Amino acid sequence: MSTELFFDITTFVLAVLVGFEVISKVPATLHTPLMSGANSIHGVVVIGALLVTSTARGPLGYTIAFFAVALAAMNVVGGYAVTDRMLEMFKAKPAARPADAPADTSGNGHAS
Amino acid sequence: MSTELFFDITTFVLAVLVGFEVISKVPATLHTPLMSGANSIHGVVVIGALLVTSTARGPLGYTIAFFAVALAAMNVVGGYAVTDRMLEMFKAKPAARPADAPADTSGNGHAS
Amino acid sequence: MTGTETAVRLVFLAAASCFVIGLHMMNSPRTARRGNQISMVAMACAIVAAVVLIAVQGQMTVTGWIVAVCGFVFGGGIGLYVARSVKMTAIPQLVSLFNAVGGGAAALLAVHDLTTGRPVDTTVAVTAGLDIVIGGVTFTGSLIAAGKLQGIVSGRPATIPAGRAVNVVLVAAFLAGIVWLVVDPSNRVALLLTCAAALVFGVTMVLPIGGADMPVVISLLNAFTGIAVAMAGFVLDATVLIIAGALVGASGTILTKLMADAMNRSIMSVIVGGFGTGDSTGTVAVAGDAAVRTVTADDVAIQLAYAQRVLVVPGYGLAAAQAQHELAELGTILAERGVDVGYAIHPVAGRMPGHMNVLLAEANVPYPLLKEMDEANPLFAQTDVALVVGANDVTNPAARRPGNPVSGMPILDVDHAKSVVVIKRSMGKGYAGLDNELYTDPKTGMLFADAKAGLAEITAAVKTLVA
Amino acid sequence: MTGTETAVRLVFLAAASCFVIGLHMMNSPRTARRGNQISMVAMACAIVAAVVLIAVQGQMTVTGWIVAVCGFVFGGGIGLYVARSVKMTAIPQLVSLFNAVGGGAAALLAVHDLTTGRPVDTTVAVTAGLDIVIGGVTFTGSLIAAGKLQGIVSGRPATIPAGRAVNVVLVAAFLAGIVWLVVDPSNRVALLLTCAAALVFGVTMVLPIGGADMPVVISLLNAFTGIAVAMAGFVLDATVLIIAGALVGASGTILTKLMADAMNRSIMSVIVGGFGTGDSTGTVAVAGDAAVRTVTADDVAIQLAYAQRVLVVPGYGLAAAQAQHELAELGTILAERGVDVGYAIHPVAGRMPGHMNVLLAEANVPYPLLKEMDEANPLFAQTDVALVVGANDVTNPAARRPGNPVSGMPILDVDHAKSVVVIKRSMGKGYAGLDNELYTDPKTGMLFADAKAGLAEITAAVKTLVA
Ligand SMILES: NC(=O)c1ccc[n+]([C@@H]2O[C@H](COP(=O)([O-])OP(=O)(O)OC[C@H]3O[C@@H](n4cnc5c(N)ncnc54)[C@H](OP(=O)(O)O)[C@@H]3O)[C@@H](O)[C@H]2O)c1
Ligand SMILES: NC(=O)c1ccc[n+]([C@@H]2O[C@H](COP(=O)([O-])OP(=O)(O)OC[C@H]3O[C@@H](n4cnc5c(N)ncnc54)[C@H](OP(=O)(O)O)[C@@H]3O)[C@@H](O)[C@H]2O)c1
Repeated sequence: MSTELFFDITTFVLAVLVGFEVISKVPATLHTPLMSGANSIHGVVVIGALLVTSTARGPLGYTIAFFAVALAAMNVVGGYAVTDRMLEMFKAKPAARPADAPADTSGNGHAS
Repeated sequence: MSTELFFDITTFVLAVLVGFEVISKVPATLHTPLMSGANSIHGVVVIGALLVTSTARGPLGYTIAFFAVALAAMNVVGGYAVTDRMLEMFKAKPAARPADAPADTSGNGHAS
Repeated sequence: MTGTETAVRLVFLAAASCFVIGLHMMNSPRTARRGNQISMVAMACAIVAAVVLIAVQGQMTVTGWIVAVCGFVFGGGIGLYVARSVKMTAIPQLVSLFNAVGGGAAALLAVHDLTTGRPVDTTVAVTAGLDIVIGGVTFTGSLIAAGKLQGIVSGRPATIPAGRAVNVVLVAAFLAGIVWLVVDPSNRVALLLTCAAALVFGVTMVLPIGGADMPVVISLLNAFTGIAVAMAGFVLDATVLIIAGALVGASGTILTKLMADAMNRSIMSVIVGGFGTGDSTGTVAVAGDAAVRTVTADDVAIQLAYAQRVLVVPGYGLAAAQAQHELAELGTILAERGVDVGYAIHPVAGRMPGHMNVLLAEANVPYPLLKEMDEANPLFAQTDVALVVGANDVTNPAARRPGNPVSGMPILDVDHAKSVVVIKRSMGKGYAGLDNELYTDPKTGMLFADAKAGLAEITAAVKTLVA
Repeated sequence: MTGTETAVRLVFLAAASCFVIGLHMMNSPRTARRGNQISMVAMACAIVAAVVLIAVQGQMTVTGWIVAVCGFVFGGGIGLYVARSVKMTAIPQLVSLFNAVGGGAAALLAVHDLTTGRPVDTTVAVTAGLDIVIGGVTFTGSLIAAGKLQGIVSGRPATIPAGRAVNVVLVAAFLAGIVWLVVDPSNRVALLLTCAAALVFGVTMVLPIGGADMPVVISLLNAFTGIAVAMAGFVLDATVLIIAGALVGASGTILTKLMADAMNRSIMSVIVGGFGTGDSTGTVAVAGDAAVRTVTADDVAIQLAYAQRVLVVPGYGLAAAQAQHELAELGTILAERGVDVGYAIHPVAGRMPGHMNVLLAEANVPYPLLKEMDEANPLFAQTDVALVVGANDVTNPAARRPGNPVSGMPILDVDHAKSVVVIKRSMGKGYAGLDNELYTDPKTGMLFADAKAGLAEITAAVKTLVA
């Protein structure tokens, strides 16, 4: 086995271990944002696409490179944007619509 | 920077991340066993000591190698043994000493 | 390594660490947004570093630069536009779409590597083959999953004739393709065989799974994409791809398990498929069941308007009917009358985790009115009317008994309320395909209507009461 | 890499992964023991693989083999013997001892590398220097910590004259040593300077810290050893040392923080020292305080024998007096009389987490009688006698008020019991150095005695009652 391959395998195994450990007990509301966040991270494939483009030659090569970059860019840009949008709703917005507030402040008051 | 050094740094960083993530909310009773367990793991230094012994030459070299191996072996053997001993007490022993049991089974019965 | 290369690689390593930190922070609602932002900034730095590296290496042709820039602007632009403009409720299918393109990009990298004609060693051939297969399966599989959620592809589990046999043949085909590629990496037929088998397998794998299981499937395919990207990292010897890909592969797997657990399924049973049929739009049983008490919108309006406390229990039907705005309006009117209105949110109500939160947030329901299950359950005993809107399984008392598909799932204690009103179209079953004895409870009144129409009627009726 | 080397390296990688899995499993009591065993087996495999590698490489001289075998048998034998024979209560100092030898071994590896006379590059010189410093500090620091806990070194925080200045000089010395080693790696004076400064610094760092803070210090030094081992891995280019060392370094840091949190301290305040003085053996105040009601062993015996429920609250004094067997005997006798005896265990009672559990397990107190704090607190209201044995801070109602060193620490609600008996030697303060108003509570009787003697007297008195 070449040293590079061993290096790559070691890196892979350690990253898998990190991945297994990094997710702990997550509230169900965060499942979708977390999935989307992980989704954006594999958008890192855009770096691979750029590297490939730098070695691309000829029409076939450029075509493949173009689609690789475009798809990867869509993944990475869209992924982060949509995750951020989802996570916006976790800002507690206590005074968001004061018109609705009475129902809240009256809390347990009305209870039987 | 040499490729080996970069490899070593990558490995180090990833292992640090694993280490940070692997400990989660641990009950206080497990703190000491966990410390002792981690202690045994750094007994892996015994492998380093053996590697060093294989390159040792001359009285100084052998002396250092001897102490390195001996200290490291003490760490690794003693560490695992004592951790295991500590963890024995986590076996639930419901019928350990039946003589004492009445106090337990009478549970809430006596309460005012 | 040259100085630039060293610097760039260290940036990559730092970025990878930030991805981990970002994911870690996304475990808790308080830090989640910040975590995603850290990850985003790290990604931007890594991309810039990659561009610098490529510029310094000077291998990129002018055409290459043009292709790269056009590709990035084109793909990134579409991604950004869609991410900004899509409705909140369509987010799961969007994530699936981004999965598809990520997997597709990863597969293309391997295809490119095998078609340049450079000598390819065994490791590269093997990982390229795996990359193409996993990436290809993810590409079509995710597109089908997105289509099912969007309603383009039928949500019903489609039975493929001789499905099992077809799948076995496809798996054999892409495995043979990988072996062939290892033996003769430049063989175009081998490459086409592998690609084709993987792409078709993605379709036949996801098609037989019910639409309701799609969130779990999407999460699983997300993990697949991670692995495909890691394989691409092996092919290109790019450490940052290996780390980030493996990270997503592993964390995605854990997340898939958590999601399946939360809805009381196992990953295996999801993939084997067949369950989740209740998601179909057809009505299963007819309304005129003897023991059922039906009510009219006017009855309900009076009940609600003179209640002291109302707890709304939204479910999948609310999302299906897109009735969140009508619900929010009703809530506001009742609150203005002094009724204490709250929303009891079951963690797996709807078809994706957090579905109800997203939905109600979109309709601007004030966040403090949303009660998590643990908080809501004790309140039911003091609730005058529990208004169940298109929810079924999450209210089914059968979950308290063993021996049925929802056994053991924690439910909302709707049956503890003083009276219950259920708005749904029929006596149709929910996701788990079970009858719900709540509907035959004497204190329950059934309002058979589409959620949107039903709520609008009630609101109108309440308004006349006030006037 | 040759075939053997590849195989051995893969074994190392698998072993490192098993260390992670083992640690993960040690997070929960149910799987902890299995986790440690997995880690142990993995370590054994890694050591065997290393031996195979060395044998195949054929570099080891015959003398080398003899040295290695003798060293291993000698060190391993001592380690095994001590681990098996030491008393449960002495385990923290033993862990500290194993820390010391681990750190020492790591430092020796670097010393060896610098003394072989081979050319040494900058990376090796830097990491070797760091290895020596961190390993050296850990070596002496851990020995002092062990000595403090064992009572060989005074537990009192020793004030070193001009301590701060001394520490600054020492740090400057070892930093200079590292720089010198980078410039001239084979310089023996530089090596000696670095070693000496590090070893002395270990002493001056730990000596001023009170004995009671030692568990936190030991945990911190444990993390240090991990880093030292990782540095040794850089020096020897041994990946398995880097991974395992970094793993311990990071997880040890998190664990140190958890431990400090559990006892309401910050890591910084521990290192700065000065707190934790209450651990001293001297008596601080005298017994004859006006408001205090003293009782005799006979009084206590009657109270206990005719109680329906007794909750024992053990604390550091029980460990200090080694009175666990006497306590267990008293418990058994009372239980035989039909008294409902339980033990309320505060999570940080004693001087190490789980101290009381270890102690009472050693005395064979049945596990189900041990009540965790959350379980015990509601019981006090129905308890006739709360018997406090050498506990102080964990019962101090001052914790419920802000503005003092124990503020915010959850305590055992001993003051809710119908009556309280406290066995301690004097009105002396506990770890946090606070007066305890529980002692002046009218329903509290103080039995001023060493815990061992006091308990024995009470037991004897109960026996005469029974006879
Ligand atoms: N949240 C997640 O992450 C997730 C993901 C996958 C699966 N699941 C599963 O999905 C279920 C969720 O429970 P749930 O109570 O929310 O939903 P449910 O049990 O699936 O029931 C939904 C009900 O809504 C009614 N409905 C459908 N369209 C409607 C419309 N337009 N107007 C009014 N009513 C309509 C249906 O009855 P009619 O046909 O009679 O109208 C149906 O019984 C659980 O079993 C959960 O395990 C959840
Ligand atoms: N558990 C841990 O991990 C850990 C680690 C470090 C620090 N701490 C801290 O240690 C404290 C533990 O509280 P604690 O209530 O167990 O102990 P404590 O507050 O330290 O009090 C111990 C008491 O035992 C008495 N004592 C000492 N020797 C005795 C003997 N031979 N016979 C009878 N009594 C004796 C002392 O009073 P006299 O001198 O009057 O006899 C002293 O007041 C907490 O503040 C905690 O934060 C805990």
